[in-house]
Amino acid sequence: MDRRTSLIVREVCRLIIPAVMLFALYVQFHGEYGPGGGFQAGVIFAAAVILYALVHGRQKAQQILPTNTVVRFIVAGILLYAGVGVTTMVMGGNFLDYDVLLHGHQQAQHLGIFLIELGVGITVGAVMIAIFYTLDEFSE
Amino acid sequence: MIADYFNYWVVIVLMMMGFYIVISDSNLIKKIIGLNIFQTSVFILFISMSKVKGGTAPILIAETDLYSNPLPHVLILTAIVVSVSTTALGLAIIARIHRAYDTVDETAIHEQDDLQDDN
Amino acid sequence: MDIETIVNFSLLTMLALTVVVLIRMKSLLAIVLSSGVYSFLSAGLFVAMDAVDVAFTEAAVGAGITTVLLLAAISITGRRQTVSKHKRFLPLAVITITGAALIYGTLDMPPYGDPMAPIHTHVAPHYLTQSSEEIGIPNVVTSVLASYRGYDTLGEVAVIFTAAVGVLLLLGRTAKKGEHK
Amino acid sequence: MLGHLPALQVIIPLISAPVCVLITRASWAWLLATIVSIASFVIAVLLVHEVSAHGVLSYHLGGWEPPLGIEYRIDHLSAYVLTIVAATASITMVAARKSIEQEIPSEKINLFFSAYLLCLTGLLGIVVSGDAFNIFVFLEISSLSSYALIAMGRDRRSLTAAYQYLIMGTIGATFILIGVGLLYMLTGTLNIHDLQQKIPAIVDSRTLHAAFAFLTAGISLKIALFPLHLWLPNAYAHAPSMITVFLSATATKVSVYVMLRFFFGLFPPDISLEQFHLGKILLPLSIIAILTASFVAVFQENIKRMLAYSSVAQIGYMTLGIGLGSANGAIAGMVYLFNHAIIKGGLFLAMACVVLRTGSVRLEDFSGLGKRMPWTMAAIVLLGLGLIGIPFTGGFVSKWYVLSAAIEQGHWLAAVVIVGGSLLTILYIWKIIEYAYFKTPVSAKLQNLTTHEAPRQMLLPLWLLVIGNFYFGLDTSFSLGYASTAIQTLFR
Repeated sequence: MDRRTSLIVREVCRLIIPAVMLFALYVQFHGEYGPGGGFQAGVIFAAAVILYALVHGRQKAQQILPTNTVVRFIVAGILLYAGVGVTTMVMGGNFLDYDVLLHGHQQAQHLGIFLIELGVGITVGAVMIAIFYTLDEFSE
Repeated sequence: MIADYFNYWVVIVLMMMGFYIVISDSNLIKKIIGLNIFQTSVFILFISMSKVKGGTAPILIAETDLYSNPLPHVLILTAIVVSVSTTALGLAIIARIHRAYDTVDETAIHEQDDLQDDN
Repeated sequence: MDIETIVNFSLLTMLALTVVVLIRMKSLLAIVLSSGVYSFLSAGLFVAMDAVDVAFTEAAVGAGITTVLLLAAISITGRRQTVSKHKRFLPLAVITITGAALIYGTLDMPPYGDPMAPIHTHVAPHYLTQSSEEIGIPNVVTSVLASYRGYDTLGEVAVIFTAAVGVLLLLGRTAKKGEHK
Repeated sequence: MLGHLPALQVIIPLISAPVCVLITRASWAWLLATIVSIASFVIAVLLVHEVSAHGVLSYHLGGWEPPLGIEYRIDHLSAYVLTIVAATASITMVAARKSIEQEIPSEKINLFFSAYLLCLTGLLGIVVSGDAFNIFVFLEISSLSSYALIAMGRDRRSLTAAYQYLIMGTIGATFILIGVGLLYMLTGTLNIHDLQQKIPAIVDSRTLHAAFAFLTAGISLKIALFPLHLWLPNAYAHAPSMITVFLSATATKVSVYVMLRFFFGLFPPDISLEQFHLGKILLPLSIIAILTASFVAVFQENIKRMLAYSSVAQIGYMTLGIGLGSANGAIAGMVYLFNHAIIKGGLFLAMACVVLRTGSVRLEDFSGLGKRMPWTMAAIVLLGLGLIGIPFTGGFVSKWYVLSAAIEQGHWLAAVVIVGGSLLTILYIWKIIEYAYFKTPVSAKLQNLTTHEAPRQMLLPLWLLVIGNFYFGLDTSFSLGYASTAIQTLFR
């Protein structure tokens, strides 16, 4: 890639990447009303990071988001999900029975779904980033 | 009759073409791609089951009561994730195979294995 | 024929054409891109069949992430497909038998789109009619995915976590030390 | 708390897997994996008691009534298999430390044990689940993790073996997915108990026939039933030593469980056997598997590969029992599963001991090992007696019941094959004994090697399995008694 195109690409990406990340957040929190949810949001967020890594180089992306941090996010996401299940168990319900979380029945379901979708989003996004990092690192 | 099953028949042809790539091609990456086509076609089979004529997407709105079946959608969302996971792992194994054998062709790999004695 | 059917038929035909072309291709790069096209077309078909969530995911994962991963892989292994002898007869026999079994199976299937099929009359109506009361969110797919069958989704997260562990195990930094050969 | 046992059985390893990734010290990762395995065993034993006391346990995940939500459903059959899986997993883990530290780079041991824990999660999840699609999901967890674990072998061929297994395994899983999809299409439910109620009404549907065919093909691939066994010998021969122990004792056993659950649980037994002729498919394939795989085993120079072919043959005995189509045949198949987990797990564990000390499982490198590793070799001999089916071993009990079930059904050919397979087993076990005790090392490398006995941490679990082999040859109250109850509940 010669300097000039790369400059254009960079400038375009400077605009696109934050927009994509915002869109990921929208998809994450709007999944209850329209299509979307944690999984799609995670993938879109990862796509933004991967785009950044493709344009600026993987090392630069890793300076902002190191592999170790990504791995911690993977673990955090899945533990958040399973943790909701354990919490419902401790509070006297069955595993993942959100109803025991709060008094209002629908509010409890909302809270449960919000939390587990968040867990899904974090894990999926981080896994995609980690896999891309690792494959790219291996190709060197 | 034909309109009733046309979807399913085409999907079966797609599935079998993907399956054919998996079992006939000797390039390891192309096999993975074949597997993806096979699985994606199975997804189409599931989604075809869920369709209700005249229905809409299962997002509740006031105007209608006729929705397509949401359950196959949920199953296939999970299956898509399984599929991409398999692909990622398969590619990682291929990358290592390429480093160890310097080829991703099944026949060439078998030839190298036959030369090396069994230990 | 209504517009829905025409869209369906043409998308299915394009899918078939894509695979036929893909089978004959030799360049891995072209093959990877065609498989991306295949995913994208299926996403279109999913929209036509009311599966918007699935379409969204298929476009993001099948056409997006999978293609990126495949491209990264062929940058490791090189793009040229090594041409060698293919087995022909046995694979053709296998897919003929498998395909025939499936076609045979379609003969007693409920017709496509039939609202009275068992699949639409047993459990699904409960999700569609009761979820607004039991869960209280409009997207029924999310209700089923995150609550009724939330445990499957935990399994799904575990699957993708497994993939990450596997990839890190195989390709992570230190793989170079304990080299095979 | 007891009410949550079915869920805990799966959730504890599931949560430990990500935790294990964060542990940086190798020995702690091992400790976590071991403690979790033993905890699963304790839970499995408690479940056995609960099921005996209260009958079938049903746990509604998410608090939703099945078939709306996913159900964990534990009957005698699942409790029995859970016990086998968790027990062998615990024994494997106790023994695993030294062998894994030697074979796996130390920075990766935490990831390795995390993959192991995921594999355990998947296997346990398959057995407790009462939902056909949920079984598919957990099947994939266990499969993906085993592909990664197998690829960590020392030889580069572990990579091709893992790849081959990945392709075959995914085809198998996709076939199962197609089968489950067709069943769902016909009935509108994924719950196994619910499906069982609905299937008799649609038994004439050609779609149901196709579903049955796809499930059979998919499960046979996972079981490694002849001629779909080709992935297994390579995978077992080249995987890290302890992974071979673990998978040989658990993974194919769980696949056999899936076969029993689908064909004698999801499909009512009389429909599988009389309408779909399951026996006519399984019997010839099992007979060919026993004969060809035993025969091929005799000519192997790599003992791990020899034992892997032997596993293909032993799987043939189990599917033969199931294929006989009687309750007694299925019971025999289950007893076989039980004893074979002990015997083959033990034999592969002995291989792990040898690899730890000599780095080789080639037949000629076993020369003189009878003196250098007396305890390991004695264990091989005693377990070998079990594999052959000598009286007073667990192996005898299982062969005896398969044989009498065959005779009871008047399948004389099967009876002859059962005995013939044992004769072939004598041949390949004898080859090991011959080299270990009656040959002196030829290569200078091995003569100079001061090989000594395996560490106690591996010998004790190994001998526990040897003792188990004899104990269950005498006391069959659990292995046979519980299996009978399990099958009779299904056949009722």
